[in-house]
Amino acid sequence: MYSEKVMDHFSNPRNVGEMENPSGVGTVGNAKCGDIMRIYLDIDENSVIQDIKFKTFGCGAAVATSSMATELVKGKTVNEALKITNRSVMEALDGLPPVKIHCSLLAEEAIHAALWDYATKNNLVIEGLKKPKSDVHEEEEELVY
Amino acid sequence: MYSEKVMDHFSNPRNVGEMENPSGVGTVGNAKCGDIMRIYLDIDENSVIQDIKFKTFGCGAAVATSSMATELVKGKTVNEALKITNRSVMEALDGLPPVKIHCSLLAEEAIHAALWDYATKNNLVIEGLKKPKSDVHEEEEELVY
Amino acid sequence: MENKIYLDNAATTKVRPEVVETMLPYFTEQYGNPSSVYEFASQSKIAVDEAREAIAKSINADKPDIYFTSGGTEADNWAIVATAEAYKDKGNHIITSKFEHHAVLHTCEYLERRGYEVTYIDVNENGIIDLDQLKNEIRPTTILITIMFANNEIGTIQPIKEIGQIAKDNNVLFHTDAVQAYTHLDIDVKDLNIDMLSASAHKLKGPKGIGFLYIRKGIKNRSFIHGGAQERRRRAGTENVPSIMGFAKAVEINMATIKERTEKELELRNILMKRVLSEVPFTRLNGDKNRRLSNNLNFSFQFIEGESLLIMLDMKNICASSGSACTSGALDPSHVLLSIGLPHEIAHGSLRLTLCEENTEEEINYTVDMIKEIVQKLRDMSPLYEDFIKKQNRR
Amino acid sequence: MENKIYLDNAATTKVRPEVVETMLPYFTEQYGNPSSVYEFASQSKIAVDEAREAIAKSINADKPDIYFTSGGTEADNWAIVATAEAYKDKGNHIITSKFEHHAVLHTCEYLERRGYEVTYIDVNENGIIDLDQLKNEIRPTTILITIMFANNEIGTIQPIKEIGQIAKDNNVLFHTDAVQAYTHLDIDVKDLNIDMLSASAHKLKGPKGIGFLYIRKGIKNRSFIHGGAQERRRRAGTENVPSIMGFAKAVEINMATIKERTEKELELRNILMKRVLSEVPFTRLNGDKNRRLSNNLNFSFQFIEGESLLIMLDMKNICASSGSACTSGALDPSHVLLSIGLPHEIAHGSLRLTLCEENTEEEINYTVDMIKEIVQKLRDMSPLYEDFIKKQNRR
Ligand SMILES: Cc1ncc(COP(=O)(O)O)c(C=O)c1O
Ligand SMILES: Cc1ncc(COP(=O)(O)O)c(C=O)c1O
Repeated sequence: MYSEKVMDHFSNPRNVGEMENPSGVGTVGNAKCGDIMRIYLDIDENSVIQDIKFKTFGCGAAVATSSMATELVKGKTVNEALKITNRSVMEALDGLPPVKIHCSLLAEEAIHAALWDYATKNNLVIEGLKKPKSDVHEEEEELVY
Repeated sequence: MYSEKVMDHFSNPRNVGEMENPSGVGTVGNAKCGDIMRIYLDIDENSVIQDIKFKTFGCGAAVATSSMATELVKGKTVNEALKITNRSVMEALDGLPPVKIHCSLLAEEAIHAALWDYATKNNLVIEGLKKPKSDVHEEEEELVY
Repeated sequence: MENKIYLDNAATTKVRPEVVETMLPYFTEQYGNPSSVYEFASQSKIAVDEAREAIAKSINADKPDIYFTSGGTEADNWAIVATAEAYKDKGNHIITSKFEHHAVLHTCEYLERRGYEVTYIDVNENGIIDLDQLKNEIRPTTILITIMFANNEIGTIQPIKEIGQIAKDNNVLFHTDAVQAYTHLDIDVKDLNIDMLSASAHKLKGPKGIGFLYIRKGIKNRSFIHGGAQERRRRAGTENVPSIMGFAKAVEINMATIKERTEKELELRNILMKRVLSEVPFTRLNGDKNRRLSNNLNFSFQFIEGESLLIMLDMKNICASSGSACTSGALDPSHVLLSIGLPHEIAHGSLRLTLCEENTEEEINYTVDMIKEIVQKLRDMSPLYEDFIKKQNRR
Repeated sequence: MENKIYLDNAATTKVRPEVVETMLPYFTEQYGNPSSVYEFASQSKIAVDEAREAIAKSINADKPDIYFTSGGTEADNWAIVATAEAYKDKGNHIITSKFEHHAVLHTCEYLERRGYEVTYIDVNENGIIDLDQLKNEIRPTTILITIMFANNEIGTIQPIKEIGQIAKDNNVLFHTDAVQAYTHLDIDVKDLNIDMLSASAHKLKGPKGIGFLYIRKGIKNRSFIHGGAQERRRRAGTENVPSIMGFAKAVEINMATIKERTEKELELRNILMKRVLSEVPFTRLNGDKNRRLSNNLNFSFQFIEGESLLIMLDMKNICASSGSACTSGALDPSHVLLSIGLPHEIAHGSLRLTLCEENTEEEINYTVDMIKEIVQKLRDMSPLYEDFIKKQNRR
């Protein structure tokens, strides 16, 4: 079902953990739908993401996209991080099964939520960053009986 | 599908043939339904069936019941012959598959038809003998879809 | 002959040993349910996927358009019932032919009892449907044309491309029951404008109980069997993995050998045909002499009845089939033989021989010898023949 | 462990070697079509007849009341759709439960879209349907009650005898989906007042793609798949002879071993249950502890999600199943777990282990060890667990 890269990031997720006094933290998804992602960011005075940690409750794809997203974001500036979309994460993972695409959306959303928290705490306006929705759904395929 | 007795009478039918100047001849069934039976009777002055011949166009059961019916009838008096029903023929054959029961009716009917012909030719009234129908059907099982 | 001579390949076939070989591991080793998450089960999923691919290729279809079913009958039912339901806003009229398989006819009758209208197109004396009538019967409310690719009793091949074109020109869906034709003839669903196609594995040396329905992408087709999300949510029920694998293997072998098989079958069939027609008097061949499946022959022997003939052939170890009513317990003989205009009494005396490339010339010649002997024996017992001879002698 | 540990016997089972052995001759030797006239084919007919007899006996049914189908899903569809059609003059109301298999639920939904009314009875927290509600919901227009014998996810066994009595008292037909229960529990359709019963071979070490519907004589039931005259004209399509033979063999073995198998399963299951419940904190067992199939366990591990757990178990060579939405690509977790009142986030973290008598104690203990390790690993990664621990520490 999953690519080798997904399996690798799932079984050895990078940057799992918590952070004391993060610059920003964001939690998205909801337990009802089976996916929750939390991202902690440590951002320095040059807007560079020095460290990132995540925690995820969710399926294999959710864990792997969280892990990959943290890798892609770490060391980037805030503006660079904003350009990392769910597509970039999916590509970096060599793709996801169609029913799992919503997981990659969640990863993008979680980073944005953490950045929003950072911006709010520091009274910054980050161009292109919108207030995160708390929940990310995918359009469901029409069921034919 | 068929009992051994049916198969025996089918593969070695008794009394197949025609008869010159029979005392009575009866043909029943119709080609449309796939069954025609013809019985020739040679009846002596004591009302004893001295000889009997048949010809049948029809399935294995039709041939076998014709053959068995002729055996049961041969040497009997007309009144005895009248008592030979499709049940007696079936029993003598160790039974028939349900869809083939109409064949045994045909055999009974054919003998009756030949007897009727004999009675008509000789201006006799044989008690219990009715004018034969030309065609014998079985009630069809209701088809459920 | 000591060994059985099997000449009833249109009824069912002997499964190829390679096919059984292919199926075996899926019973006791790779038995996982393709819907499960773990690696072990995904092997089944991948296998089914490859089988679907191979089968799609064989009719030039796209892989996702092949839906496995429990056989040809289910595929026919599905195609017709689900189309009727999905397109009922457009209309309630279906066109089929008088000599379809019962899987199609009885399904149409079922729909008639539910308010649909069905037109049954005539078949000509050669066993080919009437294209002009087909064209004329199309109405604005026509939603489906379902005409078989090749007939199962007389083997005649229908003008599928023309039907496909007529359907397309009139914006009507076209389903074909290709159970008898599939892997015996080359089929290209795109070239032939086929929207839906039914097939069954046990007619092509694959296992019983597995078939498929091809549904061209874009067709609004509902599912027929509801439940789990298998077959892209259109056909519920745990996938029959071993049978699917066997089906694909049988298709693969048959497609690779289609030319040799056809040649061999034609060779044997022509010997059989020529000898029977020239050596058994009062005999006719049913169905067009040329536009028929290479393995099919259907004769009518006047004055005799088919079941008796079958049983006597059986005693000689020859397996064959008949359109006689008596074989089915009905009173009317085969609707197929009646559809081509045979009188009842002639239809009753029919014999279908469907061979395969594994039959031998020796078997064929023995069969003809036996037919000759048995037909004569039955005629000697037949009141119809007696009458005929007497009439001739009176002349 | 090097070898795969298969704990997903409710999804499908490994076919018994004796079953494959039984099937084999019907592919390449006795391959005749049971509907054919000749002796060779009547061997198939007799074989199918014997299989039907054996299966009928296993549920104390009469032989002609067993109709072979392509599996449990088709049997469920048939029972429900055909009853709805046959009894529509009496009424349009069907009663089922909230936690039926999709084969029943989606068929009921299909009928709802066609004007039928369906009541979905509640299930209590132990996974047993509410009998009082069932009684109260019966209306003069109720034509069918369809309630499963044992649930496929949580294994709970329903009060079938009581349901049968209620149905009988109210002159309503009773169908039960016994796919999970058949040959695992003793079933007597007469004693239990069951009018129709669905079963499937691949859940009992028989082949995939074969099942049956029992229809008590006297019930006005139409056919669902139309065509040839097979199965007493009620289920068209060439009989799947090898699979029918394999099915009967599997049933025979299972019925003969039901006692030992159950004992062995209970022994293993109880080890597994006790260890998991005592060694993994924040864990619950779903479904009644006693009124459940001897081979079924269903746990919810708080704070984690089921698919992740499955994949990690898979990496340790353990095959299991989950009621997590993510395993099916849906957003909502299993309707079964929601029906017994589990909150979504708990339902997502569920694990179904269904063993068989061939599992070993060693496998079971290894599985528990792995569950412990993996659950902890996933909790360490879970934001829900993090929040929970923080909250506890604040107290
Ligand atoms: C309770 C229940 N009903 C029906 C089915 C469907 O059976 P099948 O896969 O044979 O169609 C299953 C299994 O998938 C089941 O567990
Ligand atoms: C033309 C045709 N259609 C449909 C069928 C039914 O196929 P199956 O036996 O696989 O259900 C058959 C064979 O019986 C057939 O010959």
